[in-house]
Amino acid sequence: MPLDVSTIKADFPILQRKVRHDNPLIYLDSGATSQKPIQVIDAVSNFYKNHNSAVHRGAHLIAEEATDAYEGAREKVAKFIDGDPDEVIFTKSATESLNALAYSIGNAAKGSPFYLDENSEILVSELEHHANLIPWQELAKRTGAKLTWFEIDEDVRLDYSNIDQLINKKTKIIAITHQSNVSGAITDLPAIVERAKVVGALTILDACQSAPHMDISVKKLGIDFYAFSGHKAVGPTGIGILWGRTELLDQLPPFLYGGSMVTSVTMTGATFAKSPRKFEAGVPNMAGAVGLGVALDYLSDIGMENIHNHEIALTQYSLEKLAQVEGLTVIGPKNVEMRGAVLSFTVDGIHPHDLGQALDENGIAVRTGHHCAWPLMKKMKLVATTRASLYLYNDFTDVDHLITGIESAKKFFLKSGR
Amino acid sequence: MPLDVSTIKADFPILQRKVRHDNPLIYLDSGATSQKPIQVIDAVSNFYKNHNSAVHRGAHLIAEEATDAYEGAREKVAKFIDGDPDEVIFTKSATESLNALAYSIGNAAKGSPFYLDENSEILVSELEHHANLIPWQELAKRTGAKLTWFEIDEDVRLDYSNIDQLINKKTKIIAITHQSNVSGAITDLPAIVERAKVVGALTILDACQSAPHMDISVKKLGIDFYAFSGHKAVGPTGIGILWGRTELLDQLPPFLYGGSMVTSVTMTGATFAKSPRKFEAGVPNMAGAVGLGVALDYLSDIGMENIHNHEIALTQYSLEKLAQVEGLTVIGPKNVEMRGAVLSFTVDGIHPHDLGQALDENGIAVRTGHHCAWPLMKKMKLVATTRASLYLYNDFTDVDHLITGIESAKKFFLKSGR
Amino acid sequence: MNLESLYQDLILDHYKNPLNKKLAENPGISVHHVNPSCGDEVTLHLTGDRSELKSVTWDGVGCSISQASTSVMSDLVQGKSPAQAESILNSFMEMMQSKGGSQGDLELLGDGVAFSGVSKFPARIKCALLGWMALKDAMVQLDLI
Amino acid sequence: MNLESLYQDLILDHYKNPLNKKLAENPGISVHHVNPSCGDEVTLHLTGDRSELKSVTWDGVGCSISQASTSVMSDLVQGKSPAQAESILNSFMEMMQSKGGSQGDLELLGDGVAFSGVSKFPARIKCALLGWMALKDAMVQLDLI
Ligand SMILES: Cc1ncc(COP(=O)(O)O)c(C=O)c1O
Ligand SMILES: Cc1ncc(COP(=O)(O)O)c(C=O)c1O
Repeated sequence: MPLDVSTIKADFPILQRKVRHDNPLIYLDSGATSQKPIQVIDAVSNFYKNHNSAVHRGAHLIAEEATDAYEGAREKVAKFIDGDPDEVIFTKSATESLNALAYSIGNAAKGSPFYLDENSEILVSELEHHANLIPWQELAKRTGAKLTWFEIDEDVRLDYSNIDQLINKKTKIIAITHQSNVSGAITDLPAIVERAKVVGALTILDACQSAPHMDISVKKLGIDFYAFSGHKAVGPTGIGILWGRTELLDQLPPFLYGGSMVTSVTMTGATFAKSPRKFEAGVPNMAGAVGLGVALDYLSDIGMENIHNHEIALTQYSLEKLAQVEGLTVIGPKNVEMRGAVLSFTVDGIHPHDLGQALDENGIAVRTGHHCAWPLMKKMKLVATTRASLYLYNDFTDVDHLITGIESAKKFFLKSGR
Repeated sequence: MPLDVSTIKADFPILQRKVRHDNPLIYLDSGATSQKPIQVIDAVSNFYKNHNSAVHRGAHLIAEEATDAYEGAREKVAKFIDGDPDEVIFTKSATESLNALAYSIGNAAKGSPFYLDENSEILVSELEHHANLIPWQELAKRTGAKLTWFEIDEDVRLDYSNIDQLINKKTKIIAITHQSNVSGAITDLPAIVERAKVVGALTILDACQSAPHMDISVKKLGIDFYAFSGHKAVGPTGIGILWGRTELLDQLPPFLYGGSMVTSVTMTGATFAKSPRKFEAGVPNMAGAVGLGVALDYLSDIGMENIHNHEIALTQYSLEKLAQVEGLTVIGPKNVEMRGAVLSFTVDGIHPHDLGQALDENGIAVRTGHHCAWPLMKKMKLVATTRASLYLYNDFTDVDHLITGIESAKKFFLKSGR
Repeated sequence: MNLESLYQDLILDHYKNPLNKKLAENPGISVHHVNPSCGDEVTLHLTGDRSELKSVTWDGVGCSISQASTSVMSDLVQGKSPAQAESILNSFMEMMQSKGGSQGDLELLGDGVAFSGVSKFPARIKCALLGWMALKDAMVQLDLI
Repeated sequence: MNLESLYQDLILDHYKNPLNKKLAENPGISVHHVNPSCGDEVTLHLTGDRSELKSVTWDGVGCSISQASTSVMSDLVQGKSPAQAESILNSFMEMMQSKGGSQGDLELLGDGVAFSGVSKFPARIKCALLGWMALKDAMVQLDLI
């Protein structure tokens, strides 16, 4: 079913805003963070106005209501990703989810399936966002494990040609992005998961750029851990998800220690509850979780399938239009096969920062820079790109504005005599 | 200046709510989490409706606005605690702040002032909340350091009699609560800080129960690190503070790794920015930070001095009234000397859980249980207590309701024939 | 709902005068369960075989709900077969999960139906189940179910 | 504010035809600065003593603002005393922090006043300062200021 984008746009207060020179805001930076529909904003307010209380703690009515709301949100997340509620851990962000995993794995004692040493390998890729790279670099340093990585091909996809060498008997952990936040390339997961199972490696998916944009079942993917951020999925800031398979969470040591995650405590030691409690020390971001639950409902009501198809259509259109801009080079796949709505490009003679500024003057918000994927940029011998990333509230007209904006920036910066 | 509590109450939407049997909500559980004034709720909504964007990333207008709002909140926090903005790190909670410190210290290499080994001691106390106990237990285990602790006296205060033995040349870290969340006892910091300086130990303050309730200057306290949670200070959920002295933050390794905290990244390693960026990987809880800024302004406008005096008056009144209830024992200091508005007690013959339930029937929200201070409860040979904790929006009538509620619970549970 | 219907006299009676609250020596199995959110504890001693739960005794500290429920439980399953005990347990758990919807099966639960009101208070369901969970654990460990 | 007043012709000219953008060999000091939020880089070579900055050359990649600003800077401080260079630098920084309030000191800054519009764009101030920060660092390392 095609999306009714004008109705959707109307749900997002910020999209009614005027920006520079009274231009309407054309928001093409959802890869960095998404905007929020009024339903989510109101859910957060409503929690504070009516049900705010510390979950799992009080014996009073609003504590019960807060707990119901918070655990209800967990069930919504579980349904959204096709997992079990007890497998859903609320974190503050995907960054925390991935670091939490790296630290928890680092906390594992010898004999644990998570234990790493000099004979272990941790596999990432050149496409990774810093959040799914540096935690593993540091874990490798702490444990003596070796960090290895997939390289990229000319389409800025993973190069799978040496997959059988990369995923070998020493490979204990494969931490990989589901969709690149630079090139938009979608990872060929079946190939990786299948090979990972052969050698018994754990698969960890950075789903920041995929979970908000496509219908995903963690069960069908066959992966072991899964991380994404609420704020990129029309949810509040400060809430993220770590999902893991029950058998693994049972064996995984905790990450943060504190209240509500213990079964007993003495001055010298503690024993820990089961997931998800074990991984949620302290008073959590209750309003954030509740808002995320409503956000995922909002997406599901529209339909992830529909959202994905809409984005593919937009991407197709964008790729065609961008190809017609002289001097513009798209960084990433040139067609919509296994590719999301993240469009990075460079324009000859205009630095991305300057292009971004010129677009901003027309109310068009894009991102410029290395997109927290610095090793990838260096590999591509680029300092920066301009990135337009699209979502359910964008339409074809937004893309037209982008193209017009680029053309007028070219006129300004490349006018003869300069 | 005495507080105008009825005006303050009117700012808090949830306090207009009716709960069980149409009773007005009497909220005496601010030690667990505080309620939020409409100013804070609206600030969060307004951020989402008008300025939401990824901070420090975009080159467009709303990204600039979001960055201004977020960094403005940091300045407000700095002002509130009398620190420098660059010393203020946004976390998700005090629990994260304290764990972050423990992990960062654990990441320190030999030669660093933070390095711990078998010859080091980490000093805590029997009063600690699990959040300021278990992270240090685990750090001690990882590094071989020895965990030592202050015991308590009959008033459930720290026993300082052996302070010179406890704080000795091996003591590298002193992590201590500023105010007990069980007994309300306020720690005699000058004694500890003075002695810590003699031996060169770092002082880390768990200010969860003090920062929201009194005028604090981290500079005047002379401590090294300071942690508290926004949600206990009329702020949003999912936002906490870690403050540290610049010289120390400069030398402290990062905790979470990811975007926006680096100065360079290759596939094999990264170098890190200065504080606060070094400690804030990933897209942060922007709306939460902005809301916390407004929350601290709200408190400051009323005046921390005034709030503190109000709470002392309430505590004085409560202690007098509670002393008149037969069979009731207050756990903690019986007067308001160096004591906050946290009132734990037991009632002969009524289990705290049952008392809490009976109070809830009358709309009175208290907390029951071990209050995440299990070792303390065991030391006092208690399974649980009932805890009423007061804040700026509570008045003398609220205390009267509590007393009436306890008396009627006694009638119900202790009636003859039972 | 009011206090009287949550705390029925029967619950308060069991709380005041609990049954089987004296640990038998040399049990077939001893288990210790804690409710980590409030600190309530129960130790359960069970002796029995596949045909009969011969002795169910316990000790513990906790609120009236947890103590009375354990008392009622110990009385109900004493002398029953493990299979019967399990169906009583399942029936009790069902009632607890009913959010106030079920009055409980009087035939199976006897005095246990007095706890039906607890199911409306999510925070107290764990209290009511503490002793029952200990029983289940003990039966599993003895390989009776 | 519009694009023309941010990107004055002078800025675009320096961007197209940067001055001193060729690293001198055997400098007194070589420093390398990066803007980690966008990846822009500058390498600065400085030769000089307490009386004079004899040679200020550079290389780098980045946006028009960072490149033009470095170009203007290299031209401005060449041949100046370290103290003079420092007062130019301070004047430039002050203008940058003025949030659009200052037009800049034409006498001290010369072409540098073309960057006054940048101070209204918080995200771009770091671009304009990249080369200047490298200069400061180089002077400090050479113990000139
Ligand atoms: C003294 C003390 N320390 C630490 C904490 C933990 O705070 P949070 O759960 O907000 O991280 C609390 C509150 O629960 C507390 O009262
Ligand atoms: C692919 C990818 N991974 C990880 C992250 C980090 O997400 P966050 O900053 O929300 O923790 C992002 C977003 O910035 C991303 O695009």
